[in-house]
Amino acid sequence: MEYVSPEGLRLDGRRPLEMRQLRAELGAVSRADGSAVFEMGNTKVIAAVYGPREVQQRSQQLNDKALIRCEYTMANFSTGDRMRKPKGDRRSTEISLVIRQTMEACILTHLMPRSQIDIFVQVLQADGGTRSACINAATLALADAGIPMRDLVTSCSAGYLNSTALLDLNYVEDSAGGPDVTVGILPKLDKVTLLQMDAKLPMDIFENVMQLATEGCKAVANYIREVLIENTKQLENRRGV
Amino acid sequence: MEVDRADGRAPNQRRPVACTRGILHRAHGSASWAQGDTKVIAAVYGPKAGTRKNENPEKACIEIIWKPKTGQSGKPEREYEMVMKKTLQSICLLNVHPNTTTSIVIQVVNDDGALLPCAINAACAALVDAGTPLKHLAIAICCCMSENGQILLDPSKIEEQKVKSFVYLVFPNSIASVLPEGSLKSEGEIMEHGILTSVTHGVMTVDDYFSCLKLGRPAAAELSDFIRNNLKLKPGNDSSKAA
Amino acid sequence: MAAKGGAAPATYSPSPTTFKKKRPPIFTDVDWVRPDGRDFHQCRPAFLRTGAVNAASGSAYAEFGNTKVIVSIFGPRESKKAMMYSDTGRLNCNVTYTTFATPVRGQASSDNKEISSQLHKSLEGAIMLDTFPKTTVDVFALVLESGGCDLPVVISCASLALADAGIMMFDLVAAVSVSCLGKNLVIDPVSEEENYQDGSLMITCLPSRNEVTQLTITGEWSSPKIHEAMELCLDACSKLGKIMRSCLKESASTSQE
Amino acid sequence: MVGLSVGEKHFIQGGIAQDLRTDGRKRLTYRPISVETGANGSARVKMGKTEVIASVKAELGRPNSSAPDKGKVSIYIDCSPTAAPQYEGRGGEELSMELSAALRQCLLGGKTGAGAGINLSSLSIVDGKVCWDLYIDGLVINIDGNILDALGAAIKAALSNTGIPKVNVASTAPSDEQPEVDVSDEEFLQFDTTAVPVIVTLTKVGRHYIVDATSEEESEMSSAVSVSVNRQGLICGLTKRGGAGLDPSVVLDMISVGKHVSEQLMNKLDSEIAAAEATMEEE
Amino acid sequence: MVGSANGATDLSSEMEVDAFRRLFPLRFHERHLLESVRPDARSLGKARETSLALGAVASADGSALAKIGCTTMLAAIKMEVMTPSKEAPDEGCVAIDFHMPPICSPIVRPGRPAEAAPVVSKHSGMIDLKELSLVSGKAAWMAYLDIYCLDADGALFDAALLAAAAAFSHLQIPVVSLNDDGRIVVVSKENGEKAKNKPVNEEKRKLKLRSIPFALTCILHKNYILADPTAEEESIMDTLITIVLDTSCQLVSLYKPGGPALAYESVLQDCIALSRQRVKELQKILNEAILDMDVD
Repeated sequence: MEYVSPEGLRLDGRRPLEMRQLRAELGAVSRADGSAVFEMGNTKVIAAVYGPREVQQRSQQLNDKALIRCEYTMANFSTGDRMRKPKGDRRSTEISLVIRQTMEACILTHLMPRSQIDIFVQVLQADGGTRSACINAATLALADAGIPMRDLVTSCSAGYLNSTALLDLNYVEDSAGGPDVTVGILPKLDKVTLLQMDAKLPMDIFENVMQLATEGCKAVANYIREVLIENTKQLENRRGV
Repeated sequence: MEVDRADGRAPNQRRPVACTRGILHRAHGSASWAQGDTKVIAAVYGPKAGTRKNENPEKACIEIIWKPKTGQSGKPEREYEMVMKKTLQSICLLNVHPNTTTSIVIQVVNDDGALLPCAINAACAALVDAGTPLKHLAIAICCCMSENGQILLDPSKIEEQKVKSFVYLVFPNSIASVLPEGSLKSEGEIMEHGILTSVTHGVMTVDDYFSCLKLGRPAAAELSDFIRNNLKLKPGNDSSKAA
Repeated sequence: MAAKGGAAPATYSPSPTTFKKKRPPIFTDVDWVRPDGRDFHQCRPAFLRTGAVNAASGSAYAEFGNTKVIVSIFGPRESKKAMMYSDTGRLNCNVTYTTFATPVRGQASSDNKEISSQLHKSLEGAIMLDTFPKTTVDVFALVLESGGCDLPVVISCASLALADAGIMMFDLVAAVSVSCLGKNLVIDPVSEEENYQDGSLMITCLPSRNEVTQLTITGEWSSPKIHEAMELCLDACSKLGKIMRSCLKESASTSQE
Repeated sequence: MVGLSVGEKHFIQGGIAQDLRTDGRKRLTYRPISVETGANGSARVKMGKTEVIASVKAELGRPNSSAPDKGKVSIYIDCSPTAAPQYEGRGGEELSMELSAALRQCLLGGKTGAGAGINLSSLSIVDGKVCWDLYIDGLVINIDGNILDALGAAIKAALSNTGIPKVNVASTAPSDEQPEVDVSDEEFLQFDTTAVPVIVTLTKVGRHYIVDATSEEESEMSSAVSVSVNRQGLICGLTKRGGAGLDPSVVLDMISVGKHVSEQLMNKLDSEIAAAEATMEEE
Repeated sequence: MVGSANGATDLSSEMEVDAFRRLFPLRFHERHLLESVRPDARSLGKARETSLALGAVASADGSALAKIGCTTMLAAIKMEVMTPSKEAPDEGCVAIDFHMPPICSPIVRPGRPAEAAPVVSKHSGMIDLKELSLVSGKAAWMAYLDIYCLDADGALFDAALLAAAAAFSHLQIPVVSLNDDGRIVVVSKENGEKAKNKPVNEEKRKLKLRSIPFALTCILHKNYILADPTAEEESIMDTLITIVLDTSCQLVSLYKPGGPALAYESVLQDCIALSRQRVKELQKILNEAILDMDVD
């Protein structure tokens, strides 16, 4: 199948190095301590953060740092075909773990010992790159909740199809079976916290693809920063500062 | 008459037995036990703190996890687990470690008849390897009644399917004691003549059952000697063989 | 059923239930006769007995026509370990069906949770939960045979079993349902009637306090019809309440002797 | 779920008794409702802070042998853990099940389908062979009371936004075989939602009952009755929550009040749905 | 309450007996055993009162309710049609399930399978599977036997086996015919005239039971043998032995899963003798129940 046309256009009309439309909104869930909606094209996720709060299960309590928990769920209607999977299937568990580990790396957990922070991520529409979208939404929600972090974590994916490196794969491109590199970075510190790939790729091409994904992460970081600054300004206005 | 078993054994002849202890590093005790082509690995973990609900916390609890060779465990496996649990519970000194659980994992490597007796023997060896305090050992053996009324010892899978009925018997092993002769007898019976566990399949006459007992007892005594010798060896040594 | 034919154990029931394609026309007529020959507003004879299960703290057996139910009560006893502290007692309800309860084997086992939660909702209003703080009362019901009106029978039987177990209650709980078939309201419907009903109304009430603890309606109803059906049910509930009361008195007097 | 002090409890109860609730509403006033319709067969409804999404998907299936001339409808509700941490893992299952059951009861009518909001016969394609299976999925994103009414409204909006593809049946198929069907990509039949009822939940606090209760108000309830009412003013289903018993006359009174309120809600919803669809078309 | 030797004087008032029973259950029972009597006034070798009711469930093809003391078992059979396997084209099948629903005992809670369950659902060869054949190679009966324990008070296997055997003797196989689609349908009275297809099993409405097995569970404790134990006795003295004999006194099963007491040959002989006696009793009870049913 042809994923990049001779004119250099992708199936959804993007250029290979073009990202999908980003949209983010803070405070989507009123009861949560922090929440955010994050959209990357047709992929749409909600993240809600509860905490820091008392540890619910005593046996899990950590005395030197906060306990971070994460749950990833997909709505039944999020995919093209209606699915009815039991909660907590392997894929969800794996992604929950990835998000948890990524967020744990940037939260200053040692400042909140003996407490618990829950991150719930709900996928409303899935069109490729849910992992990245979830991480971006979780970052925003954590920032909204005012949880101390080393830096924002942002994530983006890139792939390699038809001998072309493609930024931010959608569902059709993702299911083409080619390599899919998901990268998560701490943009200010310029450090990689997440790197996932489950296919073979020559070393030099991999470097290119990863470079592309990292650029994508930086773009997301810029957008997220804008959203946060905008939100802060609004809060200031409301307070009349 | 003797040669009508497929593998040329005499009716009262067991298959060769092999036992190796300490084959797993992470387990507290482990053993593999083979009788002919039937082979089972047993691993002992514990005692671990706490018992499950509905178990007596004043005693140690024993838990059997039976892993079949392929597939998921079903009804027969659960039945094996039950029988093994009750059998091993009665040879362990449960009062030594109250409110603990010892897990015994049985992995079937190959089933060629007499599977449950093989697993019980393996578990016994693994318990010794783990140093679990025991009253005595349990020696399990299988006898079956062939169509022509002959009693065969330690049947293979094919024989098990052909015969009309079979019996699994578990005896306590003979105790080498410093106590004076006779003090271990109760009611005038010799201890190793008592049955610890008996499970039968298929219809037989009462007399047949007692003939099975008669045949099984000396075989169990032989096995008992084999285990005793094997336990004297250092664990991890190469398997010794007994015919 | 036949559509399911796959590699799975391919057994099927030879009973002719699948062949009744059209609903029998008699139900829409004004003067049809109910399958068991009852009047529209006549309940099935009820047989109730307490103390059916020795191992339980309280139990009851109920038989309404072909609907046969056993309920056992255990407790008040220790709550499950995972439960948080609670200064009122907990009620735990569980309803199961036997595999042979329905005409087709194992058909009714799917919606146990729903029926269990209905049972819970109907009973919780009648029980003085603060008389057994920190503990749980388990209400386990087994439907031996399903012959229509399973839930109301389970509820009535459960309240009798609770009384037998000596759990403090404001009142017994009696439950009755009516089916709407065409223009007719029939009380205490059998399975066959339930399968062809246009609507149903179930009331569980505390007969001597004249209080409704649970009410469910399905199908399309006008207000006057709801009124009529409720009257019918409440009347039947108070009668059922009397039967339950006399059953309890009887068992109390025999145990004294 | 909601921790309130004694003072706050009194404030809520007192407000309700004086027909002036904490957010300034009267007893029988709804919070602002907003309806947003999305792509084919989906809608988002906000009632105050309560936010739910409903989606309708149609698949081809085989009708049940007991009702060969009818399609099938199933309703599943999920409570997202984003709404409250206790719905994490399997924690939301109980509430999800209860909501699903209540909605089925309120929307799908009796056993024969009388009073159903969705005409099951219209979902049939070939009697006994092919029909539409309608899957209605609801997702609760944010909870601030009165989820059932919001879900009912969202489902109504999603249904009115659902197009079911036109199906051509190959007429030559022999009677005992599964007929070949051709699902059209272009022609859609709009779903008729005039019969879909609305759900009104009356929550009893003290001696009075209120509509559209918030979480705080729900924590003070003794019992709640949800009535589903269609355009003709007929009751299509009723469920009760909460343990406390009610006098039969009170129940009847609540039903009549529910019927009265439902008219306003129905009109409000219809205009909101129309407005939402209009904005969709503009885009 | 301290000494056990002078227990008789301690146990003068009723409250104290109850307390003693709860605090020192083993001593309480051993005191009884010394006098060769059990707390429920039975002698050691005597079984509890046993009753049978056939046809307890109308929705099943065959059913029976068995009671041994307080232990209650309900067994019911539903017949369904299956295509027999290639290896045995003219044999039916029997599927046995044993259920411990939560109502039967305080230990069983919903969601966890009762430990005792798998042991009970063992197959006994009393039915000739060939009798369950309908059309060779095409259709055969699958008999689903479900046994529910309604009240668990010891000797569960004995009661379950009795209920199962009684359910099979109550079983009425429906008359069926082969319809045009190759499916088996019930010949009912209403559509009897239009059923042009001849019934395939008019003569085979009842199963011939070859020889019916009966079980007796005994407790071995020290040198005592207690027949038909209650749940209380089972929980205190935990060496159980279950012997199943059929009507011709063949041994169907001898099941002893471990336990601190060892079974010597003499003990086995004694148990078998008790079982022989019990088989006669149970056979009589079963025959009476069948006769009662025939009269009705």
